[in-house]
Amino acid sequence: MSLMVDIEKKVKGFHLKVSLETEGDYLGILGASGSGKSMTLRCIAGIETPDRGRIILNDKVLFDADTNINLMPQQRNTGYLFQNYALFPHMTVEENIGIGLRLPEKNRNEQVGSMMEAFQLQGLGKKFPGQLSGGQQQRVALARCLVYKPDILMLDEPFSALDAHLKEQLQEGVRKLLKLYDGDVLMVTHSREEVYSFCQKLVVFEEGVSILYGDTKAIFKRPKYHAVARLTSCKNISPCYRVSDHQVYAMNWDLVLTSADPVTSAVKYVGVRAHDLHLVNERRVANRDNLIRWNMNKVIEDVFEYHVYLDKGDAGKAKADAILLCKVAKEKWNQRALGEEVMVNIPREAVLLLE
Amino acid sequence: MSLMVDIEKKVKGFHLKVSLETEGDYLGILGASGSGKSMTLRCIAGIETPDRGRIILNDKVLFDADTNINLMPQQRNTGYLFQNYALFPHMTVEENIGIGLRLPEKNRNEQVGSMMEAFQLQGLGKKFPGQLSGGQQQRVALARCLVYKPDILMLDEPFSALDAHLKEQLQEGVRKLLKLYDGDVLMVTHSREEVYSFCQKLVVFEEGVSILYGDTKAIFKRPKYHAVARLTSCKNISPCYRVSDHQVYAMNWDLVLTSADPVTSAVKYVGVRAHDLHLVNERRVANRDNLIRWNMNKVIEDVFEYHVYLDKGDAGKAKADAILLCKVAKEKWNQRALGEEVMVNIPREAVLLLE
Amino acid sequence: SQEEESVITLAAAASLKNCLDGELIPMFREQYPEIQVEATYDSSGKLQAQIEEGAPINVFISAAMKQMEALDEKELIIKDSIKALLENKIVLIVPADSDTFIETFEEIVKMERIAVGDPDSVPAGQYAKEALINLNLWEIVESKASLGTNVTEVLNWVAEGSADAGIVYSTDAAFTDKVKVVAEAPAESVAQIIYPVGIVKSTEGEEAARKFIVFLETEEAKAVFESYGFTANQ
Amino acid sequence: MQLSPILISLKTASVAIFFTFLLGLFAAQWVVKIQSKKVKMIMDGILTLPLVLPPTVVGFFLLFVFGVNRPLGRFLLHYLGVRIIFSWPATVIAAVVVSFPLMYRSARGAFEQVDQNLIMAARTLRLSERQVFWRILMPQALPGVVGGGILAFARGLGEFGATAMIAGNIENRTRTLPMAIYSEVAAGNMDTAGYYVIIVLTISFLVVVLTNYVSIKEGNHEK
Amino acid sequence: MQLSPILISLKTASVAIFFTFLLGLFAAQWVVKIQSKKVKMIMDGILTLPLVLPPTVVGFFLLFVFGVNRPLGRFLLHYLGVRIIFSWPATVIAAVVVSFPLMYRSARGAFEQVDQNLIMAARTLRLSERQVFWRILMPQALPGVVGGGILAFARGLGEFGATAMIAGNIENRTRTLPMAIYSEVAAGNMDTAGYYVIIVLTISFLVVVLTNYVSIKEGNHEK
Ligand SMILES: Nc1ncnc2c1ncn2[C@@H]1O[C@H](COP(=O)(O)OP(=O)(O)OP(=O)(O)O)[C@@H](O)[C@H]1O
Ligand SMILES: Nc1ncnc2c1ncn2[C@@H]1O[C@H](COP(=O)(O)OP(=O)(O)OP(=O)(O)O)[C@@H](O)[C@H]1O
Ligand code: MOO
Ligand SMILES: [Mg+2]
Ligand SMILES: [Mg+2]
Repeated sequence: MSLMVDIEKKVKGFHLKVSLETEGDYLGILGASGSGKSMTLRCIAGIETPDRGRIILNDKVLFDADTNINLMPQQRNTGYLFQNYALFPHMTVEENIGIGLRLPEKNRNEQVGSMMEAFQLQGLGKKFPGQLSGGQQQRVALARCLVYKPDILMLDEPFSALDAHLKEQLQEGVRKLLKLYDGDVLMVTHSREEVYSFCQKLVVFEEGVSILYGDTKAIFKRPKYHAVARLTSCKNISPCYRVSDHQVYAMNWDLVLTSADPVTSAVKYVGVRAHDLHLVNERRVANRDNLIRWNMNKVIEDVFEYHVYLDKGDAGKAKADAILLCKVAKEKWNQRALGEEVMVNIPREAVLLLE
Repeated sequence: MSLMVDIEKKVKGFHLKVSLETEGDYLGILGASGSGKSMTLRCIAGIETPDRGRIILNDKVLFDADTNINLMPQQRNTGYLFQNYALFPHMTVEENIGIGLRLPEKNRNEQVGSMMEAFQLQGLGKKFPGQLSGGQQQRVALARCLVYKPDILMLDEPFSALDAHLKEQLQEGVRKLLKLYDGDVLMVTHSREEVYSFCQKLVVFEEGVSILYGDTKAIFKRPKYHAVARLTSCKNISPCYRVSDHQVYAMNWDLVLTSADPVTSAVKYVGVRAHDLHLVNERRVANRDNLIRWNMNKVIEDVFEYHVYLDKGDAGKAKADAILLCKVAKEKWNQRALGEEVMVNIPREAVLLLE
Repeated sequence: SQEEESVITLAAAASLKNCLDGELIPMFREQYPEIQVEATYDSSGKLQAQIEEGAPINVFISAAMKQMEALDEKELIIKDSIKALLENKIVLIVPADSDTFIETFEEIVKMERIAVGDPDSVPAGQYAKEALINLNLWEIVESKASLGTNVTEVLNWVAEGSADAGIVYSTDAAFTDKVKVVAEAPAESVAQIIYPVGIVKSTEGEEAARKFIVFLETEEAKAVFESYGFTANQ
Repeated sequence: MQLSPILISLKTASVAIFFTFLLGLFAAQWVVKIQSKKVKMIMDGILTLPLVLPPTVVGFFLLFVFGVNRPLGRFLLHYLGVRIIFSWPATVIAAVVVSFPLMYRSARGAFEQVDQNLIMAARTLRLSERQVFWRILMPQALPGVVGGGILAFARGLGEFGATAMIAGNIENRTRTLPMAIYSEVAAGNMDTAGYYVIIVLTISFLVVVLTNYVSIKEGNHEK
Repeated sequence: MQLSPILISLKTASVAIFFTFLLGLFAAQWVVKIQSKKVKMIMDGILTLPLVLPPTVVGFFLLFVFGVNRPLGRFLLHYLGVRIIFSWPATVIAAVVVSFPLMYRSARGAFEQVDQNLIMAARTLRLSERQVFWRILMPQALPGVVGGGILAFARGLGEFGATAMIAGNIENRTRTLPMAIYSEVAAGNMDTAGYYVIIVLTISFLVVVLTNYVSIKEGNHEK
């Protein structure tokens, strides 16, 4: 089970340049809106034709510009969940799901039925897509892809239109279904949690170029690039310069931060995730690296945590990018010593050095 | 600024029955997939016609079945963000945004320009929707709605297709833009965080019926219904029966839980949010209510926390619904006394009594 | 006598439809039950083209010699079978309720809107043109004439008052009482208008075709033709 | 070969397509909007009728409508001093009537294929019904509408039977190209007829190509 | 009034619409697929031609194609023993040729309006090109295609000029309704002609209504 993509494609005002590889792992694709994620999937599915390069799936050459190979979408055996679903409006849910199954009617009905069950679509079989809600449509589209057992499954934001409860149920369901077949899975998603829990591997796109590829957890730990840090929702990022082998000066915050990783000359930014700013009690701090005592700028309540915005408090209203965001569990926040000043500590490991 | 909706509508196999009211607050709409959220918005916008009832916006009767009033969509001055965007494929981004602005060209261009800026669409003005990525399309649709300053803005999952970073930026942007105009806002969303931070008021739908309406924070605190608890992502829910005025027996977990609220006869379920299971150290527990010592079933790593599944460990493999999910910050989890057994405590306030 | 069944196809000018379909063919069938007659009616020019292209036609009755001669030149007609069958006349007609008072053929030039068959394609128009040329009126008429693509058009234009006057066959004028005949073309102005009949070559039903032509020349057939406004050729 | 039939035909076909286009579009959108399915079907049947009758028969009907002894014809003649029969406008009327069903039907099919969501979205964006029609429905239905327009233009250019009946065949006035072709063919002047045919074909070919060109340019947003 | 023209016309129109429908559809999808814009426009021009010529002229062309002394006609006669001219199949040929452009153009417009994403989705779902055509493209383009079919049927039913030319006007064999109408009118029998006209109108009306009914039922998933 392997996929190798190394393609280039130019369209008006956009240049796609992607190279990625998987070996049976689930590969997450993360990238800003408009960075070419969907286009990449479309190239693999055979809906768009790259200008150059190669696409190889399980030793089958799907596309090779050099030898002029360009398989029809039908021959590629890829499953592609369109971002806008692309359900057939004139077919019922059942027909949509079963359309390409070349099986005797009875078997087909069985398979379609079990898919409908897996995706909680019971009772909707006779409805037309126009009569379904957004989330129902998405589930039908997902079921339609999966019923074929394609060699590779490409999901373009498969869970984006679902409510929290259903999303978890379906993620669980899809995970189970996916276990039954050992193809590759590519998944475009904007959800950090989804990537983290679904995909062992991750590729990050920036403006058409696949800038980073690797192990998901490793990438979250060391995003390496400014763009990657942002996409994995690192809230606090500042330009910086090198102070010593393990220290940088963060310009926006006027702070020297100590890092676990060595500071190379490529490092231009430093980032800290909001969850990595730990509220501490001065008396009980073991590690005094990156200990900051700043002012509370504002506090916004979320379901289980407070979003605490900190500023240096020195010059009245602080500039927007001079603010540090810190997410604190409610419990912890309520236990803190009251007062305008807040003390936080950033572990060395949480100081992200970015290029 | 007020909206009053009290309508009924039957379509094949679905019965919508909604009543809600706002007074200038932002109203969030939460509901399972297919529960009638979009249909409600469509009724307000005038795209669908209810069978019965009334819709009144700022003292203007938009619809009244009794007096046969049914304003054209054009006369309603509502802004509706379609779930599938409904951009005009034959118009450029600029044209899409400016299409209904009846202003001299110069002013129109200005307004369109400032909208494009607010939604980070610079440089895409001359592109057609078919040339945009999913997220770009969504932003254009959002800009197109907002540029009119409608009396009410109805957003059908406005941020669902955006990457984490852009989502936050746009949420911030929309929040700012919304401050400039004092109309009502209705927002359908599946994101707990979005509802919590955007909407003061919340209405919850279940199978076409608006079952709960009230203050967002209050609803999160006391979801009241099983469905509401699920939609606000309460992970642990079990049927229960009353033991005493402040105690219930949770059947799935074989546990007696003490609650802060009095147990009425309507209570049928009990729920506990995964974040409300606090990891404790036996020696330092003040409150011994709802103290549980269970076995670790499995641990899944998320970005900042571990999802710890607990079971009673008494009978080999526990049944799926006899498991309690507990979300623990990594830091905290790592500090715990190692061992197979985990001790958690559930504050009385966190025991949700549900009907 | 149980003779072999045969079918002949008759192609005739459209103006003959009523008397052939209505009377003569049934009469013929009575006498020769073994011969079936299928008839097609259209403008003579079209029929000519169809015969040239090999349409399976046995008997051709044209509304003018021109078409028959053309076919004969191409040796598509059995030479000795060509006979002048009928004679027709061209007449000047005006709407029945017309209050314009004209009495002679020459007075046609007084009319504002004149309907004539297209001389290029409609035999009646050809004759009308010939007559008018001989009367030195064609140039005047041509400038204000609408040239009908078939006789029916010309007739209806006059019947509806769209044209103030028109030139058609006398047999056509008899179809409707919405037009009245004002005058016949002066005898010296136009050649005899002959409807010739001929047998198309290389067809199987020659014998039956001859029988049919013989029948058309019988006195009883002539009587029928005359009742429709034709003059049987002597 | 003469020039006048060419000019007359061009003039007739252009003016006719103008009316046919508008009438067809409006009839189509009107029928699409009719709620009652029965009324819809009946209207559709009626509007398609001119197509099934041989043009000559349509010509007869028109002759009976506009004839100077018929109410409408008389009215036009006596009160407005307009005599339709045998006049150039008659060629336009014939062409419009005969080509109308083509435009109407094509436009109707095209309109019905347009995504209703877009129409709805336009309404909520406060576009008037007229704007919805011209700025959303029309552009979206463009391929079908253009197709209908081409059909109607071509049909108008080739119209012969009905034209002959009500407009006559008067040189320099109502003799259109098809009429000229017919005359020449019937007279056996195949050469002249051939030239005319080539001209008709060229004109319609140019129009088809031009229209395609324009609508392909218009439609280039769909990749 | 006789029954045979009605039966012949019904038979001719039905058989003709069968061929026209298929030919039109395939021509349309073939042209839609052509990559080169130039070739596309030229093909489009050619396929639309039969519409711009007066049917009589089309008839002449057909006569020249199928004439027994012409290559095709001779081939058919000598090798297959089929003489097209003046036979019933000739009525079908005439109707098909004349109504073809209507079907082709309508279908083309309808196909071009179909959302390309659906086609792509079908391909990734491994539907063969044929299935894509029949199960996705066709149903999606249904309103336009049905519209074209109705146009073509009606046109075939009303076809007269070309039919008269190659099929003749033989009772019980090739005399279709329009031809019967023409003959009766030419013979001055306005009453009989009127009856035939009513019958033509009724048939086409029924067909239009029926087709609408069927396609409305088919299309009832779009609310
Ligand atoms: N046909 C086209 N012509 C020109 N530009 C195009 C075309 N199709 C896509 N683009 C551009 O290519 C870029 C990548 O688009 P793509 O749909 O792959 O983005 P994406 O990464 O999927 O984004 P999203 O997360 O918003 O869906 C976008 O900037 C878009 O504007
Ligand atoms: N035209 C219709 N005919 C029949 N049923 C319909 C029709 N339109 C919608 N429905 C049904 O109405 C219900 C509500 O649909 P709606 O689009 O309002 O859901 P929703 O709450 O917006 O869901 P989602 O979050 O998935 O978008 C669904 O069950 C759907 O199947
Ligand atoms: O049918 Mo004719 O040959 O025009 O009189
Ligand atoms: Mg995308
Ligand atoms: Mg919805």
